[in-house]
Amino acid sequence: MQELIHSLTVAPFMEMGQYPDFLIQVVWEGFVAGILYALIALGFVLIYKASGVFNFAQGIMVVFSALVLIGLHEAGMPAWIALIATIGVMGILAMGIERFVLRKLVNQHDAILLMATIGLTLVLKGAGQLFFGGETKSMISDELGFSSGAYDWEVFDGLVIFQHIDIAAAVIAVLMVIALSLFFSKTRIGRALRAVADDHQAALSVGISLNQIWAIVWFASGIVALVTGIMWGARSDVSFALEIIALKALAVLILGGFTSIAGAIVGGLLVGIGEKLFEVYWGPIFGGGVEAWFAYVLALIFLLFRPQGLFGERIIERV
Amino acid sequence: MTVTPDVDNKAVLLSLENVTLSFGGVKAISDISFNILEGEIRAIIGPNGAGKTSMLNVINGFYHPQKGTITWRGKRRRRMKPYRAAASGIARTFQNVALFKGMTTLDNIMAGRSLKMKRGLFWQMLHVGPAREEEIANRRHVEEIIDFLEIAHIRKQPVGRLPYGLQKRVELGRAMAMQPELLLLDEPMAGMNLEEKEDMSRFILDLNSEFGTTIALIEHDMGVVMDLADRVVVLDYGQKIADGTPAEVQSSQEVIDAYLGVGH
Amino acid sequence: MTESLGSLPAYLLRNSHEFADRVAMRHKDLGIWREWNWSEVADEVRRFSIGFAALGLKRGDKVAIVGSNRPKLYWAFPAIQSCEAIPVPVYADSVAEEMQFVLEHAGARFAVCQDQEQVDKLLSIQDRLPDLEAIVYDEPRGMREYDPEKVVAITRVQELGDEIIQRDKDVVQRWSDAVGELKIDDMCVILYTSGTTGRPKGVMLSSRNLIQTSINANAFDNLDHTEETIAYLPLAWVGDHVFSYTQSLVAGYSVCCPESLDTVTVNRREIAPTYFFAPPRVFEGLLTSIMVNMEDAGRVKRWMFHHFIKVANKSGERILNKESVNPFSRLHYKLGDWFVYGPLKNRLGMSKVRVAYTAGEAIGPDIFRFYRSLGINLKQLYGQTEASVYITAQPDGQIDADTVGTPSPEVELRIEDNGEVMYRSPGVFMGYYKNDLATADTKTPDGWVHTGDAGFVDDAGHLRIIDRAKDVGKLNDGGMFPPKYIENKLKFFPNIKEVVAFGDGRDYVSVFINIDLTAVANWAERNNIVYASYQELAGHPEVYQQMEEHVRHVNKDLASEARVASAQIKRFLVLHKELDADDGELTRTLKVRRKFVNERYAELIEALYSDKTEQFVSTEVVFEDGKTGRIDATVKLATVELEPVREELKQAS
Amino acid sequence: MFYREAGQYKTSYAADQALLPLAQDRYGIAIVLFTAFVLIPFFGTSFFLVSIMIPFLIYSLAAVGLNILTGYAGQLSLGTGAFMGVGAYACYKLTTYFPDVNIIVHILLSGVFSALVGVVFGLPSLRIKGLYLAITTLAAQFFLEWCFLRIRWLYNYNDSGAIEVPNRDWFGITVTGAEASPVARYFLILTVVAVMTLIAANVLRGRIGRGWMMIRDMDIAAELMGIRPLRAKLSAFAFSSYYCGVAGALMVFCWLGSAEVESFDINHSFLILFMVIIGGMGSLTGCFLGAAFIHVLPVVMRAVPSMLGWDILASTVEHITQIVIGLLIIFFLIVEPHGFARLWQVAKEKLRTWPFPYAT
Repeated sequence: MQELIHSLTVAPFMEMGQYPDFLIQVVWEGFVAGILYALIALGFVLIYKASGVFNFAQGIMVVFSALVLIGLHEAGMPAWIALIATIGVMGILAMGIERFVLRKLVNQHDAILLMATIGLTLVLKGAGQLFFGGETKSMISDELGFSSGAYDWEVFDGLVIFQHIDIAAAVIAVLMVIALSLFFSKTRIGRALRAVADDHQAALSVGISLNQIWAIVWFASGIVALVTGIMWGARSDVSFALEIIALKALAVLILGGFTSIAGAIVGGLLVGIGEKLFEVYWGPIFGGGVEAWFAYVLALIFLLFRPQGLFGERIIERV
Repeated sequence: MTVTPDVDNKAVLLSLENVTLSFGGVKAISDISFNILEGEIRAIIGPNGAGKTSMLNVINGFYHPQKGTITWRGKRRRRMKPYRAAASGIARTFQNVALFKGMTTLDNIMAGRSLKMKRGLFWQMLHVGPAREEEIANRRHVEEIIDFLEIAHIRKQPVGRLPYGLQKRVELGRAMAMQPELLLLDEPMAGMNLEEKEDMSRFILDLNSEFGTTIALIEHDMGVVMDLADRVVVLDYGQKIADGTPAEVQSSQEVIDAYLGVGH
Repeated sequence: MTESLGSLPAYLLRNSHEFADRVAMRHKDLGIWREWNWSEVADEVRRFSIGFAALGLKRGDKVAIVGSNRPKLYWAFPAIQSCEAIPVPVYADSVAEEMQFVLEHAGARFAVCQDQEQVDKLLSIQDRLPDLEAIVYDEPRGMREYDPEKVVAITRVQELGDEIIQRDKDVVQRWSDAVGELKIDDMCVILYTSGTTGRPKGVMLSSRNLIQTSINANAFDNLDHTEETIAYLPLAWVGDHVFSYTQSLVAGYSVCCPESLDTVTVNRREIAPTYFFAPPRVFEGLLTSIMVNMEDAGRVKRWMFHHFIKVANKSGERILNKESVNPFSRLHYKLGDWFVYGPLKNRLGMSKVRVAYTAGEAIGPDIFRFYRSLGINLKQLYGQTEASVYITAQPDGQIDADTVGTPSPEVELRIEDNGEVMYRSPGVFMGYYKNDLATADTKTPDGWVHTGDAGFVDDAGHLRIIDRAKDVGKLNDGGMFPPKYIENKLKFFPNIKEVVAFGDGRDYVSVFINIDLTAVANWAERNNIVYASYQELAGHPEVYQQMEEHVRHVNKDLASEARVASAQIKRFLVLHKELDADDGELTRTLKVRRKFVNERYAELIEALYSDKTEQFVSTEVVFEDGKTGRIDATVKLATVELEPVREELKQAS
Repeated sequence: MFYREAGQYKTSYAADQALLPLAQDRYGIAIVLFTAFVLIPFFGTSFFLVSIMIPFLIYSLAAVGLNILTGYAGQLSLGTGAFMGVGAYACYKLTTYFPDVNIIVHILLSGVFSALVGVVFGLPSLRIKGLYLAITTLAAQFFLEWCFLRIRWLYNYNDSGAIEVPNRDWFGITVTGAEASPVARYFLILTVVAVMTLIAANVLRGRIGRGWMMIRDMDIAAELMGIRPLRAKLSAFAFSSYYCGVAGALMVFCWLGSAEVESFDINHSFLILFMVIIGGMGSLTGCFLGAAFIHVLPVVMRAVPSMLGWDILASTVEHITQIVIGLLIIFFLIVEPHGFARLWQVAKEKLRTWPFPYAT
């Protein structure tokens, strides 16, 4: 018993202290994974903020966009053309979703909208497998100009390896967040998007219809999904298993709140780093594989103490 | 602060002393004391935002005042959950009808009998023996309420589709089904036409006289309040500005100011 | 002929032995149908009666019964009758003053009331009712604070009866003996006729009147103890008294009381009566609502409905009358029965109807045929309170929309020279209570009764009623003017609710028309016609245009009949307000008070006989809450071209 | 049209509150039961029993379980698959430890374990509502999946990581395992499903079920009527998970014969959720309609190309099926968010009011 308590409370920290280079490596790995979670969560937040739809299909959109890119390239398109074409596909998808799903479900209950996006998940999953096959594929990272090398950092008598692709992912994520922030604060459409979250009438006065706004946010989160897909695909493979992993973004959202971009990033990093540390230092005690549930259990525990999320306000129930 | 003396030697059912309730620094109710006597119809009036609904929420345990004491049947009441307040005999209706939309009129009123039904899972699963007897006994009680409120023709209709006036009536029925000692009615006649108001007033009076139910109600229609209430307490900006019989309250300068001054 | 028992309570006792376990009465109360079998009813009545006697009820006392169709009120009849006292049912919707007249005239010592509303009404006039000693009530709600000496619950009366039975075992036997000794020729009920003119008259009926009539009526339609019927018409009306009380007692069939008047349709569907009565108005109303509802149905369903109704029109009645119909039509009708008639009857709660009657007024031939074509054995009868209902009725298979049937069993019929129908039967009443003058006017010493209706017997032996005898007038050119005949022809159009015709002593016939709000409003809605009030809708040019078409149609009809060809309608107007019982324009049974209308709208009538095209009128009205006010309106007057009468017809007349 | 209600009156509350107050419904159910208990076992091929009826019934039972929680008590759950898994593993362990005890007892007992697990994961429902709760049930799903994989004791430490169902008899007839005949398994499942559905219907129309619906429709009002939110929600979790657990045990013992962690993955949770959505939230009939639709549609779609003589890859058909189901879900949410059950209800209402468009 004592041994168990020791291995839970003391041993992991001793290990961390003993091999700080390894700790840095673990944190970095977690950080990169966290960025990817954050990006998926960002897609959720965009849509939720503007339309109140809890988009369950965000995960599959990541897979789908990556598959489209690879598929188009395999069909003979040069990488950059394929990328632009994929953006086009995501745009068409966004318009289609707005036209044939959201517009018909306007004013419905949240849960119904959620379930509609679950239906959408099935459609995209089926379509992705139908057109591009169900097997695992590798991302065309070289063709897109990502170098596959690594940057080694000698520190604490050890070696920490930073894959170029991971660094690129971090940089691109940062750029993306900056771009989105600028988009929201500097452009007319962006301001309208922000307004729509608070007040539909106000948004309309800017001269953009609600339908357009929905199409735009879905397109935007489609692009976020594509970027996520490329990064993720470059780090590992493109497969439908990703869809399940993407569900972790839900846990991220709970930590960060459904409407906060900053929250999505902080939550993503928290989950990413937390689960890596937990897996590496505590996982063996439980027999490994704890990554699969860490995010959710963390979210659950968090919910019990702070149901409104990290950045949410306490809600006073009215009768 | 003096508490209004007992009228007609009626026992005090509920008394609030120096109750203060605030949300994040905003005082909804400040230092209010008043009581409700057994068997009376007590009206709580005041301009919008005067803290009337908060008052009811305090009484049935939905909000917990930061200061002050609540005494129920002579016993000082501790911080309690709404379901405990329900069990102790306090029922209520809501300003915006809060019916169970997915259920029929009958089921809604049956829902009001929840506390009267005890049979456990075993009998419920078989739906025979004690569970069924209990169900039937309560159904009978509910039918009497349906008869009382003259809503037999909508017995098996889902409440969501009923006109507003009837929904309010069903909600009263649901509260009646609890056989409460104290019934809190939050604007029972809001949004009703004259005829519906007359019906509702009749039900409230009959309910009070036939079953001796004590009633505390919030109402905007002063005519109705003057006709129904035995005593009236007037709130304004979370403070009590008058308390007494309808006639007394009506002639109080402060009340007149509150109503006219605020431009209500 | 079956040997009859001596009184109605005696039939109750017989049923309690013969049909002890069969259901005598049902009442939908608190959501379910409560049932009483005959022996339970007998027991309830016995306790009620013994208790009532203990309250002081004695031979010859009159007891008012006020309320709607509730078992306890039905039980009050035998309970009172077995004390040799006389029940006097009163229309429950009459206002206090009307009630006062009846109770005062009858000299009621007691009253049995349904609920607080009725008790309050009586208490409000108790100063003027010195004879009234106590009120017995059924529903306890709100009755807590009344004087327990003067206002007693029926349950309390029954407890009193119980206590007496507990103390004295023999009292039950004595009570049964007393019931056995009731005389068949004694008066057993007074029914006040609401009367189109003047004060109500109390029709005294003896046990023999009611029992013999009931035996005959049951035999005529083969009614027995297996029938089910639903009691929803006023207790004080002779029809309900006979259908729901005396015929039920004599045959032993069950009577079902609906939960409330709002739920009659639903309750009728639940019960599915086998024997059913409704005045023409009810059938008209049902048909209108069927048609209105079908308008909202989908295209296919509507097509199917209209198609099969056409089929029913063609062969339905012949099949019902058991005439020969070719197999293809029979099959086609069968299909219609599966898709339309059966479900329709199911919705109407008429799936099991063996015999349905309508009476009181003429029913539109199309309406009448509609129900018959669905396979509902709807028949007409002609009756009066003074005859214990039955004078004539249509035997199965001999149905014609224009007749009211052949004389009922044991009824003799004759037509006076002025066309008035007279009859003599075992059901003929004893006389009007405290009104020998009126009795003498109506009933000849040898037992013939003036019906007051003009009519004739056709070749097939069926009686046809034209109009009230005294209402049939003469136009200045000597032509006959049967107002009701004309009015009814117009009223058969679904968008016309009420018509009043004028012409007696005038140059030509003209009419007031009341539109049917439901039908016209529905039409207006579908044609995007905007209106703010009844008045505006009634005065709408398109409404006038429709009415003119109807009048032309009627004129064509009239022109083809020699005797009434000169009574074509030349001018008409659409009234700006609905004729209303509260304003005294209609009786409580919703018949027009002609004289009153004549006086009230004199200016309008005069205008109809001038060349004016509009006329201003101001009318005093009573609102639902009892307050009065005035309605002002300028009513448009319309003139219609008359149809040419064929020469040969002119000569024939 | 088929509903001829005239003359059906109730003289007692018991009759008025009966599950099937209309005679026509009673005949309908009698016909369904006769078909299920007599016609299908007599005429059904073993392919029909094994590939269609058995999974259909098991999924229906799981859908009933989820519907109790989501449709009746208003608590969205994405962990159905895992709760089914708990039942299956519990049943497996029970047969390992008590091989002599009747298998029926084990199957029914196994639900108790998933009920307990359900209660534990239901605890957050007191503070968490709606979508947030859905995410905590995801935690249950992934945590339990991990347990099924990593706790080797659960599958008796065998190398395959799968649970293998032993042959077990009931009244001398083999009902589980490889040797059990399809008919025997079918009867066992049918009986369990029929009885448990009846019990669910009873509970739902009584005090407990009403409490759930009160919480679902208006939780604040429910609390002010004396319903304890925690108790009501946890009992819904327990009851629901029990059903899922039994369904899971039946799935492994009477259908699949063996199972590993993939049999209870999140896709299963979604599958059952789709059944409930398409079938109709808050309707027991809907559970069966939804299960039939979602399960039978792929079977039919698989059969169609070969019948038409088309040469299409099985995987292609599967993907198309997926798209079709996804589109149908969206279609249903747009056209009739309350699923087949509402369609059935509307149709029934139409038949009752026939020839009129609505009741008068």
